[in-house]
Amino acid sequence: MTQVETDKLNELNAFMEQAVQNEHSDSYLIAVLHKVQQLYGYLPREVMDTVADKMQIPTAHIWGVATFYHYFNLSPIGKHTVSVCLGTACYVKGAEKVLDTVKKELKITVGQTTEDRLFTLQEARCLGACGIAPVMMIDDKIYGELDAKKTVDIINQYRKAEKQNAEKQS
Amino acid sequence: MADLRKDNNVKEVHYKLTLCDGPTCIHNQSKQLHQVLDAEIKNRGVQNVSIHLSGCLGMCKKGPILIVNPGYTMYGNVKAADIPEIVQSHLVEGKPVARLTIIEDHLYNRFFRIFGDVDFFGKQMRITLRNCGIIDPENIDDYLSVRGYEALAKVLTNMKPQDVIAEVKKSGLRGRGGAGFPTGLKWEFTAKAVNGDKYVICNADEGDPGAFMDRGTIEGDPHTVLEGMIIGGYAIGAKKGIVYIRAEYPLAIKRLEKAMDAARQCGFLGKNILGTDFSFDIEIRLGAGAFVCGEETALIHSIEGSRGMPRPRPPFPAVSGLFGKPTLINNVETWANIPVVILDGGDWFSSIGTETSKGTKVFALAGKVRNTGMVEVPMGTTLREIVYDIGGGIPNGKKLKAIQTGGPSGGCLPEQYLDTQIDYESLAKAGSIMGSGGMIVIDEDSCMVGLAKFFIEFTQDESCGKCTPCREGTKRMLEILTRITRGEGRPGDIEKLERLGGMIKKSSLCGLGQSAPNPVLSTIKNFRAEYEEHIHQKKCRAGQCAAMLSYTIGERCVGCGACKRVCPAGAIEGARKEKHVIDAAKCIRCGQCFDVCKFNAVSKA
Amino acid sequence: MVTPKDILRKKRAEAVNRIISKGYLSTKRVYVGMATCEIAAGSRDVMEVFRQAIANGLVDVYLSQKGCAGRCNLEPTVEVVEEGKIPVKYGRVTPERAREIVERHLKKGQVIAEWLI
Amino acid sequence: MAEQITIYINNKEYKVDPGQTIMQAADKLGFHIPRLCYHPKLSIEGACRVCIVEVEGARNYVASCAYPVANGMKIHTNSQELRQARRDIIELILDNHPLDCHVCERDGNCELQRLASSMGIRARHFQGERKVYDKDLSSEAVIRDPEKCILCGRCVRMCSEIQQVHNLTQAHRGFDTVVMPAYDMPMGESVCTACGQCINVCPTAAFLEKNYTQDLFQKLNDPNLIKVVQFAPSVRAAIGEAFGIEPGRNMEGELIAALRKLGFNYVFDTQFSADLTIMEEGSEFLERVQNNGKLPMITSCSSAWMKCLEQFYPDLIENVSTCKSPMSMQGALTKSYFAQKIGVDPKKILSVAAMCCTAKKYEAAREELLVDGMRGVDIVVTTREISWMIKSAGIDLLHIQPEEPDHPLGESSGAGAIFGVTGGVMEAAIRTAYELYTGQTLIDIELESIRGLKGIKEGKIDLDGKEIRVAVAHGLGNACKLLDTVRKDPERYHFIEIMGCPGGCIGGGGQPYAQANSIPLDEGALMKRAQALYDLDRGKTIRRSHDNPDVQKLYKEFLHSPLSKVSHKYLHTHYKAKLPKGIIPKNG
Repeated sequence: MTQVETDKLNELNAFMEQAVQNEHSDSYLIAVLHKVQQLYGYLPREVMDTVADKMQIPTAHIWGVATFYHYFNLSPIGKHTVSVCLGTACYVKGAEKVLDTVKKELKITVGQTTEDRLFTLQEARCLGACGIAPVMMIDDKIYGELDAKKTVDIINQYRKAEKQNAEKQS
Repeated sequence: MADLRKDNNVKEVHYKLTLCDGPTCIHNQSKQLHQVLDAEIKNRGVQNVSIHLSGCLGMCKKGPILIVNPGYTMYGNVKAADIPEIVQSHLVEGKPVARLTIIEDHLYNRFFRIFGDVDFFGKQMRITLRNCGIIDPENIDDYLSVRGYEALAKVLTNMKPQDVIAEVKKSGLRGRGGAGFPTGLKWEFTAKAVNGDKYVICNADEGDPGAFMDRGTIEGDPHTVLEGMIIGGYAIGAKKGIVYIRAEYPLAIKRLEKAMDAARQCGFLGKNILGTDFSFDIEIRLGAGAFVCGEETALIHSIEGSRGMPRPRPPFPAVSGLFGKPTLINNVETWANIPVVILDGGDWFSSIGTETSKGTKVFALAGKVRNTGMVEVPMGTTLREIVYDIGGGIPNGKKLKAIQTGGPSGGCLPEQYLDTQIDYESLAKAGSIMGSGGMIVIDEDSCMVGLAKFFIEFTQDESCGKCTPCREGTKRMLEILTRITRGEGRPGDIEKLERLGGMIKKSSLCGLGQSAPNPVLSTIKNFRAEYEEHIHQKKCRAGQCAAMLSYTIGERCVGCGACKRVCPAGAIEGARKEKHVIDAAKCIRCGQCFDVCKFNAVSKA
Repeated sequence: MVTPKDILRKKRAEAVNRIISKGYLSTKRVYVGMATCEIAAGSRDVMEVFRQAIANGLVDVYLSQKGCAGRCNLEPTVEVVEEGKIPVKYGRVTPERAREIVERHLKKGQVIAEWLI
Repeated sequence: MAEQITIYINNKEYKVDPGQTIMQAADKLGFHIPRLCYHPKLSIEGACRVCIVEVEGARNYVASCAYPVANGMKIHTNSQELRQARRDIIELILDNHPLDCHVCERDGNCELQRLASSMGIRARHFQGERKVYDKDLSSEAVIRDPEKCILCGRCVRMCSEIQQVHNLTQAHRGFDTVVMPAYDMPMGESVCTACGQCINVCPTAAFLEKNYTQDLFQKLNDPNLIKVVQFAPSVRAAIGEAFGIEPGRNMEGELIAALRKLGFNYVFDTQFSADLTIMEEGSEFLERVQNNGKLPMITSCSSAWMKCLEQFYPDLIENVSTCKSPMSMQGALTKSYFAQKIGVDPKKILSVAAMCCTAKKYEAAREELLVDGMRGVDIVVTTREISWMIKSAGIDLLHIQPEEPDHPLGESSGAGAIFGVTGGVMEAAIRTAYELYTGQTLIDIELESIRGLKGIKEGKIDLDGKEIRVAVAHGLGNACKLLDTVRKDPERYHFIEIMGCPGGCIGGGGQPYAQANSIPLDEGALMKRAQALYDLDRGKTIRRSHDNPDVQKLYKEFLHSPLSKVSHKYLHTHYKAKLPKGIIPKNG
């Protein structure tokens, strides 16, 4: 195990140790899974096993919870997460077209990750930027007043940045 | 000061005067005042002034009330004799008449900085949002300076728990999460239940697509929610509160955490609050992306660390809630009203609004309307006032088609319902619901079948899967709607939708399922013709259902080739500088040619 | 006996003093909207412009943040409250506009009317 | 008792007890409200919505399984609108269900099918996308077929509430909800104990035992094989139900005759090795008591319990008897003692077991139980499978001439018979241990304190002034509760019997499906099956295992004495901790 991995596990274990001391410790499962996702980007199976053991919660229960909530990723995600807002305000202003454009451009559907592991596509229900609808969010940054062309341009910016990064490193 | 406008390099200050036109003010000759004011302004030839009448501003003892904006200067007990001075000094010379101004002691509106933005704010009344956009939400000092935690101090100093409940009952406040259950009664039930520990929960799992009132409230004024909860805990005898909030709201979570830390440091949270023997603390629990967790039993399961699936009621959470203990659940907006109810009194609160619905309601106004945003209006305000006066009407010269309230649980009201008042009963009677506060304005470019499909898609996606009607029924409804929008609708489909919708409404386990068919049923009721056109004539009048569209290039085409380049299907032919043609067989109706044409030569039908 | 009300009164007085000590009584007060929606529209960069301006020597200005007042389509919003003058609210403020507001309004006292809401 | 209240059902007035649900009240009044996800032993789910009724004043229909009666309540169970809603709900379930009833194993035994028929569904209005999933065939014992699942949640509740194995969960959500083990791992690799109770409570065919009937039919036709079968005590007490008769009739003789007609050359009775188990286990217990061995000693007959032990209670492995289960003892002897006796190569023997159990399929394949690299039992079929084979072969079980089992592995005492009921092993063991220890015959051999369906039962026996405290648990959930006590207080008991299934083997996961209008694992039916075995015991002249002449002969000819070296080779084994680790949550 690398140092990074050990650190992650230690942090998670410390978090769980605190949780199990509380009354109704089972109820902290979702908080623990949030922590796992924060550390690993998704919920790896071995880590869920660790959680089960430490929290004394049956793995089936954890799996039921992990799959119920759409916030949790069950497989590794891409470097950038593209969330297209499908809130009503965005829908009325053409969010479907934005989503279709992204799908076509990345050749994946919602919930999938591109082959190069650069992008994961997700839908969002209202990002709270209704004033500049339709919007999408890439990682933490919100892009508003989108149309097909603007959407593609934005995605290409990320691709270009990645390419430049790669060139720099090599 | 006389040359203030010049100094400020403002072209012209446009003064907007708001005259309270509530019953008490009318009794105090506000009508006469209006005439005098009008005459005086004309007399002195003051330009750029408009007079607005507002509903009761809730300050009857000091009426008639006149508010001058920009600046939000409030004059109270205004008499006809005062008018000339106000007009000359304030409107002409730019110098407010200090002698006549009043500083209101009510919590709401005191620091209401609407400035020049009178159109948007003029008809609003801000109770929930009283501090939003006013104070620094990350600084408890700001909250304290606007009488923050004073309601809590009042409660702890001279109110017994039952007094608090009585005050809430008196206020007529009803749950702002959607169903409108009387808040005071809910408190009373929970207070009466005896079963060891009790819990107070703030439901901040706002999930309606297009609704962001709760986020706005917490981000703008987190302490008011905490203060409401602490008061609730005191009233029902709970020691612990939980805020269940969407993980998708990181900023709101951060501000809430910061507010809790500050409140703890100041002794508003934790052991022996404000030196009394009342102890109460609050914990944050995150949701993880499940709309159904807004339903209270599902929310409880989620806090307990399980799949957020609802369970049959009774028993109600007031009797057996979190960890099987009596639990009081209210949503963010409801909690934010509590400090106002306590400080300004239940009587005052119940003077605002209609017979059955008291106080104000926050809406997230969005869609095809000029001013989108978060608005708060007194109950009884009409939809027309919100859309046209506050929202500024429909942009781009389009026609209003419908107003959607209540999100995926609500309905679509067509134009003839524009004068419907905002209150629980009137909206329900019109065929929609109050809901948690989403309000989407829809213009003629939106297809109502498509909109119904959008909402069913949402509920289908968010259905927890526990009960048959919602899990299987909404799926079938979605399939039928999908085929209608694809031009594959069959005769009898509308009846099938109605039959399924009716059954799902009456048979589902929880509120999500019970209200899931509403957007479909209300659009069928109000826009049946559109459904029929889709099914029988294969026509979408809004031009939104791609499968029924055909794109053609008209005479305006100059042969620039932009459409040809953008077409992903290679369906456009034409030599340079000659009129282009679309091959309907190849066309995939993506609409990119339509979007890209600078000469409006592409038309869709 | 000291009542909760008494305790609160004292706390409020302290709070107000703290706010004042941070420069609340400056001639100009600037409030930048900093809710999710405002940040999405770019208010962080706007805030940064004002912060920089103060760091670079702009005096007599009290800078604070605020939540969302509800004006979504005009965000980010910036309010400037000036002692003795009519307070104004700017809409759709970009960093460029913010720099202009600093230069013209905060430094020279000229309200930029066309950007007002 | 609180005062009765008045309710109205379909406009008629009734007096009922307060504090019950509408369904409970209606049941007693003769209104059978249709239902699907409800099971009296499980928590209230309220999910299927089939049991909805109309309550005047309520905005929507309410689920009668969950809604309490109240004074003056006006209930309608059969209005036109309600009937249509209920029918539409069943129709919606059917629309997401494979249309292959005629080739489905539960054809004729399916609750959904019965409901659809009684609702009068004759047309399909809402057909659309149907879920498509692969069958999970990984387990030796239990097949999972999510396509057939209607998400009533009974299996999940059974697995977690009654059995406390927590292997199954509903995963994902909405239309995509699927019942599965953690990580969608194959059943065969999961913590599933193979108890088969999910099959018992499933209203459709979403859970089934792995079916070996075709394989068996084929082998029965192989002239080179010597076909030997054994059958468990509770098979005889329940198989009649599969042929439409009331629970509680002992079909031993008829079953033996039918098995011979199916083509078995030798029909042995597992009750024989139940007696043998008592000899070994009783001796082991006395040895532990006398030589300060590990106590409490826990029985090892139940195969679901053994898997549960390895995964959930590895710390208690030393406490468990080293005896194999009666089935495996019988299998081992069939291929050794019996093979020698008839002078054939054991490889030529086909050893079959007809069991009330699904977990025995798993047990038969266990490596720990191989003797000289050979399985003792080659094929295990459940009561359901064997009854289907009998029907399929055209044998009229109900009107067949009863026959006797074969020797040398067929004779049994009454003690062997009651193995099939919870408490039976303990009772049988005490009958023998008492005599082995004290040298005196136990007079009062029917131990009432450890009979019945109470989850955990306790008793005391005086062995020559030494007090022996015993406990009995049935159903893995009760077992877990009992074992948690043991972990905390190891001194509390000396001897513990654990059966994995509710009621013991009579409630096994391989028993006949509930008949129409009855409930799976209905206590009344279980008690009748139990009574059949108690009657069998009472009707026997030999009621103590050590008095079984065939057992005595076996020791004389082959094993020499209990716990001998030969015994150990054929009849004993050792267990070890297994992954994945099972977790029982603190609150149960």
